[in-house]
This record gives sequence, C-alpha cells and structure tokens, in this order.
Amino acid sequence: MPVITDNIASLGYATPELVLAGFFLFILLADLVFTRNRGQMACTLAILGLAMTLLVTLRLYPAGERLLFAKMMAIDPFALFFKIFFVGSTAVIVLLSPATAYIPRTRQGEYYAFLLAITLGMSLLASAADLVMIVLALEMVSVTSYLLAGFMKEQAASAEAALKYAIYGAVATGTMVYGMSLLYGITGTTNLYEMPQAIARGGAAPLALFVAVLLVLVGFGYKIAAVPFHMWAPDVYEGAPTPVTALLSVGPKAAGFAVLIRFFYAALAVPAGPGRWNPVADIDWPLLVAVISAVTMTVGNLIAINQSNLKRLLAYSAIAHAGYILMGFVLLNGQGLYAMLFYLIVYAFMNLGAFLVVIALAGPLRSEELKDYAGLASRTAFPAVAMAVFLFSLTGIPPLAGFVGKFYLFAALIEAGRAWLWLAVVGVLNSVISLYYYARIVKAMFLEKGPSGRLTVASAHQVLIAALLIPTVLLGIYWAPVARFTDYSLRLLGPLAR
Amino acid sequence: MIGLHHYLVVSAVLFALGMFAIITRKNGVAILMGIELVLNAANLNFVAFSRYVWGGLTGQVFAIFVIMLAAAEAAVMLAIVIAVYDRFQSIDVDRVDSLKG
Amino acid sequence: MDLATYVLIALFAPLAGATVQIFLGRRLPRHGDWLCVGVLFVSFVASIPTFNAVWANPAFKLQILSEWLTLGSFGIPLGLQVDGLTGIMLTVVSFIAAFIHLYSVGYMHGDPRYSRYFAYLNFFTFSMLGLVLADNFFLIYVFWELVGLSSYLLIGFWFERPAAANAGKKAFIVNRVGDVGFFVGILLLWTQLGTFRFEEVFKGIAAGQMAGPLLTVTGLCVFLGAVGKSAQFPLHVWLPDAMEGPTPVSALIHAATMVAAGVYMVGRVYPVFTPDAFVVIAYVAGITAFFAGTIALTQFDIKRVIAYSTLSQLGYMMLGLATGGYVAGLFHLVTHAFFKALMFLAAGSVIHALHTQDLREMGGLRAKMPVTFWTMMAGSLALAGVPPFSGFFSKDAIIGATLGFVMAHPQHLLLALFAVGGALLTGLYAFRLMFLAFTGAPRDREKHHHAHESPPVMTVPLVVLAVFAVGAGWGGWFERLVRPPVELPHGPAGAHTLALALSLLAAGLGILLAYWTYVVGKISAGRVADRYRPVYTLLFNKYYVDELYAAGVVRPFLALTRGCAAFDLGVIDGFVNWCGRFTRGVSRVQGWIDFRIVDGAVNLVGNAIRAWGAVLRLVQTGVVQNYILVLLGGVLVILLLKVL
Amino acid sequence: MPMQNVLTWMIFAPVAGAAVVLLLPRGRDELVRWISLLATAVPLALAFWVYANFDRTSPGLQFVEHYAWIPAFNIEYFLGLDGVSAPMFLLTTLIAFLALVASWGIKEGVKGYFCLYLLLEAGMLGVFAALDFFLFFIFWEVSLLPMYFLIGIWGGPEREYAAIKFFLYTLFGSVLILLAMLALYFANEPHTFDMTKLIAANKQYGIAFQLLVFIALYIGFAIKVPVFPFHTWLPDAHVEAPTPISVILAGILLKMGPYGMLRVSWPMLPEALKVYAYPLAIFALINIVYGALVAMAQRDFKTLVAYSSISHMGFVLLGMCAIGPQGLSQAGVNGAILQMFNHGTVTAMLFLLVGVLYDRAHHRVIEDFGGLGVQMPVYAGVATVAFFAALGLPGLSSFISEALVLIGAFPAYRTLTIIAAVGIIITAGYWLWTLQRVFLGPLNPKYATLPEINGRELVTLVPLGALVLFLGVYPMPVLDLIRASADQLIALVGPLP
Repeated sequence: MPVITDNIASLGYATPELVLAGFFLFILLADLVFTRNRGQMACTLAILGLAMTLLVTLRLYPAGERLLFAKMMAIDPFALFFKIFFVGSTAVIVLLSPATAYIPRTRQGEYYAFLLAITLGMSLLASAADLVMIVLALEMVSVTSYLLAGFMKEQAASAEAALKYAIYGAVATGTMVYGMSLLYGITGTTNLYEMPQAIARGGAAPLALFVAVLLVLVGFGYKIAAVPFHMWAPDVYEGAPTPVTALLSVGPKAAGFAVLIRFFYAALAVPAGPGRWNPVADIDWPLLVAVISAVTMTVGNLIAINQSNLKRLLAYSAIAHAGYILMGFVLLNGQGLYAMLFYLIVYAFMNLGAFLVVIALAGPLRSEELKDYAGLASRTAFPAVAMAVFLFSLTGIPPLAGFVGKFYLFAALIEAGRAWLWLAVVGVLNSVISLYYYARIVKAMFLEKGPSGRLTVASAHQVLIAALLIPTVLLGIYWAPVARFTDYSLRLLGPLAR
Repeated sequence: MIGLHHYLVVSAVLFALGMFAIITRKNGVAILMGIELVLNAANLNFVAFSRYVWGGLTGQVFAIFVIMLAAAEAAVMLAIVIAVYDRFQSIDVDRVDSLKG
Repeated sequence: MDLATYVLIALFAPLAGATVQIFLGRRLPRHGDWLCVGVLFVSFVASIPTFNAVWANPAFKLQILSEWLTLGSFGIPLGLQVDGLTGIMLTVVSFIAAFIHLYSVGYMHGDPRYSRYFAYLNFFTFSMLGLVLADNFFLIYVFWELVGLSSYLLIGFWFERPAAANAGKKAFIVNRVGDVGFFVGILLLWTQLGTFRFEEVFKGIAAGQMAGPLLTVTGLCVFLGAVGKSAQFPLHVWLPDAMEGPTPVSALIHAATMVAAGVYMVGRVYPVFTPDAFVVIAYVAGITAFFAGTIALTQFDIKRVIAYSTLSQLGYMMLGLATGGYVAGLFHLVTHAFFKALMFLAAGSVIHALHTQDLREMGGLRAKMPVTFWTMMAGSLALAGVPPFSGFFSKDAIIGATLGFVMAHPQHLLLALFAVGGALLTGLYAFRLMFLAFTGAPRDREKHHHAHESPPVMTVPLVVLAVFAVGAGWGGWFERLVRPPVELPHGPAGAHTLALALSLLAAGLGILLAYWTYVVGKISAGRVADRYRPVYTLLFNKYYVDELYAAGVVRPFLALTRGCAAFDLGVIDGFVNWCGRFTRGVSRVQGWIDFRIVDGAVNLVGNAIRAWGAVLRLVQTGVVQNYILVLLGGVLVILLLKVL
Repeated sequence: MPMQNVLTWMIFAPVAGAAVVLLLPRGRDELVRWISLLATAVPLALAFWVYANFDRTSPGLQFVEHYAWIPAFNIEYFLGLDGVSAPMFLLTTLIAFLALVASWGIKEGVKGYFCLYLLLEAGMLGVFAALDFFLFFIFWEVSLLPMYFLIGIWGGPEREYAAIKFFLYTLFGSVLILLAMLALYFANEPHTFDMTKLIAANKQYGIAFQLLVFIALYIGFAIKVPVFPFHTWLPDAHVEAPTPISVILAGILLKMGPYGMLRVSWPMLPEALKVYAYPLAIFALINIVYGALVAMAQRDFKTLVAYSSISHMGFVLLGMCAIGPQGLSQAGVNGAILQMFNHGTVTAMLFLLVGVLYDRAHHRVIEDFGGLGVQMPVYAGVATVAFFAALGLPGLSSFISEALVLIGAFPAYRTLTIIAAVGIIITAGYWLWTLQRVFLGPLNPKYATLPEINGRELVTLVPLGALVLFLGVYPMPVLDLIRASADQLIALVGPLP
C-alpha cells in the first residue's frame, strides 16, 4: 500500500474531514454572528456541508488505497464506504430535526455543529490506522456523543443519560487506552499495519497479548454496544433526544465496526490466500467474538421483549443487531466482512426508518410509549405501514432488505462449514424471538383498538420516511448494485478478492 | 535499580485504584478523578515502554495526546455533572437512576 | 343395438333419473315420480335382452372394458361383465326395484320431500346395478360404498326424527367397519397378484400365486365387507334400526339392493375364499341365521320382525355359500328377494292402513285387506319354506348343502343344528306375524275401523311380486344359469333326502306351534315368556348387542377422542406454556415483574422467553457503577475462561 | 400479452391489482372489490390457458422463465411448472378467485384487506412456480406476512393470539428452511440455488449432510402442513381467521408444506429420505388418526374442520412416503399430489360452508344447531356433498386420492396402512355425526328464520362442488398433469432399501 508521509500532500486525501471540520467551525461562527433564523441557517449549512463532504468523498475513489500522514490514516474504499455511510445517516438526522421539538430554538446552531463534529469523528475513526488516531477519533465521537445525549439538559432524563454515557464511555476508553499501552509494550509500534510482523517477531507471551487485545476490545465493544459492554446503551438511548438516539444507534455503532474490523484484520490477522485470514500468534479471538456475538443478540432480544418504551425497545433491538453483525466478523474471510458491510447498509435504512417513525409520531402523539401506539394504523396509515415494514425488515422477513442482510450473514456462516453452524442456529432462533417484540408493535398499531382522531405527521417526515422506506423494500428485491458496491468496499488491505 | 517492572506494577496499581474509585465513589467528581487515574496508568505504561524497551518518541507522544484528551474529557464531564446537579440537586451517581430496566 | 348398449342403458337409466330428479325434481309435474318409475322400467326392459342372452347360452360372457386411470404401470380398470349370475341379478334387481318404485308412488304420496325420495331411490338402484355388473374389485368397492351412501340417505330420509337420523348414521358407520376390511382385502390381493380384475385374481389364485393363511386372511377381510353389508353377526346391528326408513326403502334394502350385495359379492369372488375361511364364514352365518330367528320371535314391531327374518335368511344364504351350496345360497338370494320385497310391501300396506307398526295393535285385518293378506300369506309360506313356494326350493338346497358339509366334517355338527333350528324358528315367527296381524279379533278397534285396502298402485306390485314369490322356485332355471366358479366337493348322497325331510318337518312344526299359540291358544305366549323370563328378556333386548357396543366401543371411543383433544390442548399446546408458567412462578417470588399477559399475545415459547428477558432486565439497575461492574466482570470472566 | 411470460403475468397481476387498490382514494370500497376481483380473475383466466397448453407427456418443466437476478449470488428469477406444481398452481388461482368472492362481505378496512389478500395470492402462486430456491423462499415468506395481518385484523375475538402464533410458528419453520437452503447452496460447486441443478447433484452429498439438512427442511415444511406435533397453530389460526382466509389457509397454504417436501427434500436428499421414510410414515399415520380423533371431540364447527384438515393432510404425507420398490409408488405419489388438490377443493368448500352458517347464526357450536336440513335444504345438500367428499366417498374426489395413497403405501407399510384405513371409519364417524347434529333431527326453533344460502355464496361453492364431483368420477384430467412428473420424481428418488 503506498504511503504518503508528507503531511501537506496527505491533506489532499483528507478532504472529507477538512470539509466537515470547516463547516463545523463555520456553523459555530455563523451562529454567533447572525441573529435571525439561526436554526434554519445552521441546518442549511449542515446539509450543504454534508453534501460537499459526500462529493469530495466520491472524488477520492480514484485514489485507490493509501496511507496518509505518516501511516496515521488509511484512505481506501473501505474507509470511503463508511464515510459515505456516516454522511448519509447524519444527513437523515439533520433533515428530520427541523420538524421536531427536541432541540431548543436557541441552541440549534450548536446542535448541527455537533452533528457535523460527530460525523468528522466517525470519518476519522473509519480511516484510523494508528492506535493514537484510533484513540483520538474515538474520543471525538464519544465526547460529542455525550454532549448530544445531554443536549436537552433541561430534562432530567437527558442529563442523566449524558452523565451515565460519559462515565461509562470514559471508563471504557480508559481501559482501552490501558490495553493499547500494553499492546505498544508488546509490539513496539502503534501502527496497525506494522503489528502483525511485530507480533511475529516479538514472540510475546500469548496471555499478555490476549489481555491487551481484550482491554482494547472493551473500547470497541462499548462503541458497538456488544454484551457485556452494552449496558450504557438502553439508558442513553432512552434519555437522549430521539434524533440523537437514532444517530447513536447507527453512526457510532457503524464506526465501531469500522475500527473493529480494521484493527483486528490489519493488526491481529495475516492474509492466508485471497479473502482469507489467519489470526496472528494463535490468539483465538474469533471464538471470543463469536461468543460475544451469540450472547449479545440473545440478551438484546430477550430484554427487548419486556420493554414498553419504544426507544428503549429499539435500543435493545440495536444491541441484538450488533450481535447479528458480529456473526460476520468471526469468519476471518471476505464473505463475512462483506455480509457485515451489507448488513450495516440495510440496518441503517431500517433502523433509522423505525426511529424516524417514532420521532415523527412523538409530536402529534406526545408519547414514545408502546401503549399509545394502539390503533395507530387507523389514525395515520402511512407511518404505521412504514413502521411495520421497517420492523419486519429488522426481523429479517423477505422480501425486505433486512432479510437479504441476514441472508448474507447466515450464508457466510454456513459456507464456513460446520464450525460456525451453532452460531447460525443461534442467529436464526434469535430472528424468531425478535419477531415476538417487533410484532408486538405491529400488533398494537394494526390489531388493537386505540383512541380515535386522526394524527397529522409533518410532511417533511413523511417524505423522509418514504425515502427510507423505498430502499428498505427495494433492496429486498433487487440489491445487485449495492452488492457490487459493498464488494468493492472490502478493499481495506490491498485487494480482498472474495 | 528501578526498572520497567516497577513502572508496570505502579501502573497496574494505579489502574486498579482508578477502577476501585470509579466503582465505589458516589460523587460524580470523584469518579472523574478515578478515570484520570486509569488514563494516567496508561500514560505511565506508554512512557515506560518507550523509555526502557523501544526507544523513540512514539510512547511519549501517545502519552501527551492522552493527557490532552483527558483534559477535554474532564471539561465535558464537569459540564455534564453541573447539568445533572441542576436537575437532581445531587451529584451522587446512584441517585441518578431513573432510567433503568 | 348390441347387448353392451342394453347393459349400459340398464345401468345408467336410474343414474340419469336420479340426476335429473335431484336438480329439477320439484319443478317437474307430479314432482317427477313418473320419471323415476319410468327409468326403472326402462332399466328392467333393457335388462331382458341380457337375460335372454344368458338364457340362450349359460356360458355366455360379455365384458365391457376400459381404464379408469392409468399411471404408468399402475392402473385402475373400469369394466363391466355379464355372465349367468349377473344376468339374473340385473333382471331381478331392476324388476323388484321397478315395482318398489311403483309402490312408493302410493306409499310416499304427500311427503314434503317426495321428489328427493325418488332421486335417492333411483340412485340406490343405480349403485346396486353397478355393483352387480362390476368386473373388478376396485369398481365393486366403489359401488359398494355408493350403496352405503344411498342407504344412509334413505334410512335417514325422515331425518327430522332423531331415531331415523341415528339409524342412517349407524348403518353407514357399521358398514364402514366392514368396508375397511374389504378394502384391506383388496389391497392384499392387489399387492400379491398385481391386479384388481376378478378374472385375473381368480387365475392367479388357481395358479397358486397366493395361497395358505395369507389367502385365508385376505378372504376373511373381504368377507368382513359382506358381514357389514349383509348384516351378519356381529355387524348386524344396523339392519333392525334401518326400519326407521320408509317401508319401501326397507323392502328395497332387504330384497334387492343393500343386504343382497354382500351375499352377491361373496358369490362373485367365490374363489378367493379358502376352505378355512369358509369354516369361519359358515359359523358366522349359522349364528346369524339362528339367533336372528330367536330375536324375531319376541319382537312386536311388524317391520322389525321381518327385519330379523331377513337377518336370519341372510345367514342361510351365507351358510349355503360357505358349505359348498354355491348355487343354493345364491338361489335363496333371488327367491328371498321376491318374497321379502313382497312381505315388506305388504307390511307397508298394513302400516299405511293402520298408521301403526305394532303387532299388538293389529289383528283381524284379513277381511279388511284381502289382497294384502293373501299376498303376504304367499310370502310367509315362501319364507317358511313350504313347498311348492319358492323359498322351499332354495332353503332346502341350503340345508342339504349344510348337512352334506356336516356329514363330511362331523366336527361342525353345530352348523346343522343352526340350519334346522333356524328353519323351525322361521316357520314359527313368520306365522306368528301372520296370525297376530290378520286373524283373530282386532285389538285396536279404532285403528281397525279406519283400515282399508291400499290403492291399486300399491296392490298391483304386491300381486306381481306374489306371483314370483310363489313360482320363482320352479323349473330349475337357476341351476341352469349359475355354475360354481370352482369345483365344489359333493356331499354324501343321503344328505339331500335327509335335508328335505328335516326342513319340511321343521317348517311344519314351526307353523303348527304358531297356530297353536296364536290361533288356537293352547300355548300362551305370555306364560312361556314369564316362565323363561331371563331368556325372554335377553331375546327381547336382542342379546344386548347394541348395549354392548355402546359400552364397549362407542363410549370408550368417544372418551378417547375427548382425551386426545384434551391432550392436544393441554399437553402439546401447553408444553412451553408450562415452561413459561414455571419461570413466571420463579419470578413472582421475586415480586418483580408484572407478567400479566398485557397484550394477550402470549405464545408457547413467548412466555418462557419473556420471563427470561424479564430476569435479564433486573441487571439493568440504572446505576452506572453497576454497569461498569458488569463490564469489568465480563472482562474478568473472559480472562478466566481463557486461562482455564 | 406475450405468453412466454405467462407465469409472471399470473403472479404479478394480483400485485398490480394491489398497487391499484392502494392508490385508490378512501371510501371507494365497491371499486376496490371489483378491481380485486379483476386482479384475481386474470390469473384464473390464464390458468385455463396454461391448463390447455400443458404438455401432459413431458415430465420436464414447462412455461419456463429464466433470468439472472442477483448474479453475484447466482440467484435467478426462475419460474416453471411441472406435474408436481401445476395442479396446485392452477388450483390456487381458482381458490383465490372464489375466496375473493366470499370476501365480498368484508366491511371494515376494505382497502387494506384486499391489498393484503392480493399480495397473499401472489406469494402463493410464486411458491408453486418458483424453481430457484431463493426465489421460492422469498415467495414462501411473502405469503406469510399478509396472512398475519389478515388473521390479526379481520379475525375473530382471539385473532391477535392466533395471528402471532401462526406467525411465530411458521417463521420458526422458515428459518430452518433458510439454513438448509444455504447448506445446499454451498454444497454445490459452483454455488447455486437452481433447484434443477440441486436435484441433479443429489448423488454428491454425504449421508450425514443429507440427514441433517433433511431434518431442518422437514421441520420447516412440517410446520406448514402441519404435522403432529407442530400443528397447534392451525386450529387457532383457522378458527380466528375470517372465512375466506380460512379457505385460503386450508385450501392452499397448507399444501405448500408437502409441496416443498416433494420439490425440495425428496429429490434433493433421496438418501436421507430412505433412512427417514418409515418414521415419516408413522408421523403421517399419527396425523391421520390423531387428527380424526381430536376432530371428533370438537364442539366448534370450524375447529372440527381444521382438525379434519390435519387428518386429511396425513394422507398426503403417507402417499409421499410410499416411494418404494414395488412399483406402487406411482399410486402413492400421484395419490399424494392428487390428494393435495382434492383436499384443497373439499376443505375450501367446508370452510365456506361454515362461513355461510356463521354469517347467519353468529356462532359455530355444533350442538346448538339441528334440523337445518329442513330450513336450508339447498345449503344442506351442498354441505352433504362436501361432507361425503371429506369422508372419502367413492364418486367424490377425495376417495380416489385417498385410495391411491393407501394402495401405494400398503406394500411398504402394511400395518400403518391398515391403521390408516381404520382412521377412515373415524372420519366417517365425525362427519356423519356433525351432519346429524347440524342438519338432521328436529329443527331448532331458534333457527327457524335462517335464510337459505344466497346466490353469491352459491357462486363460491358450486364450482368447487362440481370439481369435486367431476374429479370423483373421472380424475384423469388432474392425474394427467401429474403423472409424467411423478414418474420422474420416483425415478429420481429411487427405490427404498
């Protein structure tokens, strides 16, 4: 992989980050300077910024794969995939925010600025190729997340969420940094791409290496909310402003997966033929992650069943989905990674969609409780139908996108042979369990009788719901282009022919 | 002669103490201090490894970044603690438990 | 027109009648009775050329072959055949059925479902004709079942009466029991010989492709079908109940269609039965012949008396077939068809006049209903086997065959006793009925007063049938047409003479006893009944067979079905419900979670899963330090697992 | 209309109808009904064309449509009919049409109902036509979702429970099918979902693999059939579902289970079948006898019909297990497929009949009726035909298929077949008993004013009744479709050891 050591030259490949940073500052400044319609302006600027980011990101594709800033950052289709992903999911949040009442009018500038900041952090995280960069990017995402979670500081729940998030996040980060210090001690390098050789050379005690890796995993596991590092998630998701929750359940989670993949596949695995890897130094981290995956989806699904608050229910569902996605991670092959990336795409559509419906209804319904969703279908049909589609997609029922995602995951597991069959079985059983609580919502909306009176959903939200609904259905029927894109995006360490 | 192992042991003790503080202290600010201990344990490791094993500046630079980062984190957390105090009239974390289940 | 066309007309005319009648009957003039009666006479006329052909050449054989379905090497043939036996049966069945139809015009006059009745009656005849003509096991089974259906519809024709509805159902289900045996028998034959066709089956058996115990079992399976249809012990219980149907239907069932089917079938597939199988059949038949006769002695319902007499006579037919009297058994089938149809129609005439079926309310009808009396008398004489009435010839032949069989195999002496004892009983109960109904003083003046002779549409069939009841036994025509399909052993020479003597003696004695008891009054029926009260009660209650079935089969079976249903609801459906409850119980102790089925959508697995989810929720305390503990605990657990 | 894509037209005509219905403004209920009727009439009309042009001598696939769909995964849009699928495919169009007519009485949420109904039809048609395993699975699941809503929204008092139970049960089955499907996909090189290729490769799978995959598939399909002990969703779903949906459920949806077995498990995993054949036959027998016994004890008319379905489906399974050396497998397999078809018509009639009664009396407790034969003679007549068809009376369609099944199964499983034949007695028992309790005896004065069956209801029943009668007398028109392909299937599986 070509390395660009020169910082100035490297800047030419970090344009998405530069654009985001620029707009972040611009929004803050503009918010100070202007006095009227600040919120509207900030929103417009944020959209503009995201659009430009998307543009410059796309223009980076011809660059191929490179290491920038003296191997601190990697720019490759894998990173670009995630950058597009983050821009897209943040854009959804930005677009849905104006029509909601979560964010105080006076602080909207800050809010949009923070949204861009967190996107910047996630972009960096997807590119991070050095432990220092990982820590910095992760902290950028985390700190911004704390602030966003506590953004409605006038509300106790929001403040509480922020506090818990901050404490938990700080502990997890601290543990991770401590693990990194051990890893540095063992390998003598902080660069991911140099680690395999260093480990092979060093002949370090396997247990020490394992401890180091485990502690680092705490930080990543916290980001993707995998059991047992998940416990912050339900409380934060419930307490945070719902648009922020929606973002947290998609963006930082995906960023966590990005860094998880790059860290483990670059630093702790060596290629063993096209599209295959072996773990270095015989650390059996695939089994470790497999167990985490199984436990994560099971715990997430089981607890979700008893939830009565929709945000909290979706929080647990998000935990369970982290478990599903992790199934692809353990395989050490291109199929698994491919399935993960594909699943992330469909997950973004359906999960953002589900949250979007909750947000859209929070205004007219004044509630995010399941019981208030009774009879919703007769009060406002389109959001209810869309919600049903999103939920069934989350369950993994064809012909919806969620099914295709799960299909790829299970296919990868089955292809890997009997070793991972148990995980596939756990996975499918969990799909069935998950139906139980997703269907509860559907049942409330369609099958139960509720109060009468029509509800009006903001037209902006309707449009946005449709924009997420269409791909959720379409990708279940025809997904070949997305499949090609995902395939291409697997190039994070040289050509990863599947 | 003080060697690498001493530093590592001290670092490990710091880490453990930090964790102990985080788990046992009720006061939010005290927990913040525990987190600082954990981060500094890591810093100590970085510097020690750099000094005794690998040479170069990588470890030191990492430590400096972590210090900076700890400062930023502390600032944000203090702000959040203040916001919590506004709502709960307390910074005891075990009284901030309305979200659960 | 060639003969095959006539055969097809004879077969399908009643079906056409039934089809038109069921859809259009109510809109036709006179509700279509003329149509249905007409097609039956068409059928009868069309059967005459067949009879002529057979008469001209007793070895005559006509086959109409086709395939019903073919699936590669597997096929089900569709074939009709005419030989001596079918030639006779075709003619006799269509003839008797035609007159019963005619009679029904009078009997069923004014019934609200008059048109429906004739449709059913047509269909019944069609089924029976098809059964007679079938040339393979599959087809005979098909018509066999259709006969069952028709009987169900007709027995339960007055379905507003629960007794009638019950009787129809009982007939069908009891027959089904026999049918399953029949079907299994067919399956066994098919498995061993690979064909359904009679001819090929017989050929295979003759060639020894199937023999020994397996063939015996197969034969008994097939016979089980006949046990049901021909109401042999122990599946005879449906027949007396079948009297709930309109009387002409009873006549049809007893004379020409339903019960005849079993006997006919045994005769048709005669080579399938091994000697061992015949021994079993003979005993079943003997028991039926004798015990049905004893029951008939104690009944007061005129139709039931005749019904039990039918049972008894069916026993004779089977007995004849089983003991080597192939011709005798089938001959009795034909003569019985005439005189039994006659007796039922005559009884129907009485019932029509008196509106009662109870013998105790009759008496002295001879003068009021002379035609009915004389025709019925002819029938009774034939039934009792008094020469020169038709019944004498056939029954005598059966007793002869039985005696021959017993002489050759003395260990089966019981069969001879059944046969001769049954003959005595026949004379007794036949004339008990005659004397109670027609002679003496009327016991119900009111009813007697209103009694009158039936209209000609009813009496003409009586007279016609009476002619045949008297003369059908003459001339040895039957032996000429029907030849045993297998070589039968000849009984000892003296058997026939002995049989002649014994049967005459028995019949005479029976009639004499009846005369003494019911006309002269030398023997008091009441006193005898009192003297042998337990025996009388046993007989009066038909040996309690129905009650035995109810207690031994029906009730346990219903309990079983209820048990299964409870099992289904309780055990299978409740399996994981139970798991759920168990877990729920544990949680309730902790007093934590409201497991009320909030949304009603509790499901098997659901409960358990919910419960586990609820337990897991407890960990989420809301205190962030606990979360961190879990985090550290998780790390430690993983580490421990790694180290261990 | 280009006829080389006739199957696509048939499958997607209802989808198009659903789209149109969805776009109609609120309150145009009558228009919605007519458009839906049109959308189901199109496949029905084309079904006649397909029936006429079906090559009865060819065992192979016909009306094939084969396009790449997701090339990266070798997923294809592959449709076609052969003798195994054609009868059910054609029947689906008919039942869907008739049940739509029976849906005329739906008054609430008309738009949603017909929209879901049409999607359901598309899903069912797709299942029977799909020859790509992936496509098959998609359609399989597509037929699941609308069912959930149709039961859950328009069902009886316990509808929510029944709907979720149905959904969970069948989804559980589906995921097992999914796993098995993936296992088969990867067992071939190059990986393929093409069923014809999967079948052609059936010799190369190891026996352990076959045994495992077979079980997963079997459970998946068995839940749909349903096979004891996976059957408890069925009575609930049937009882709660509105009449037309019960008709669809029993008439078509249940058949997807045995169809899946014949299409997938049998030809793809013949070695496993040989190992499992006897246990499977035992399960089939349990279905027959147990279903009949439980049916007998039911007090609710609809539950009774539901359990009778379990019993009748047992014959399908028994016939399918009769793939044997004795050359009788032709009877068994043809009989099984024919039984699928015949049960579809008969049980559809039965549920329609229950619905007619329920619409008038507003309950279904069997004992409470009585003597309706006097009050509703036409209705009673049609019901009698249906009842006797259900109890396997010769001359009506079910007899011939059940007889074929028994003939086919007898050489292989003598004892089981005899017990199954005894089950027929029980069947006769509960049907006649029900007939008696509902129609015979003195008329219950409560129901002396029940109106006779009306024209629309007759329109739904008469075609089915005619079919039952006609196929009872002459079954070849359907067997003709089946037999060539059945022969091929039998040859593929080979004789049992």
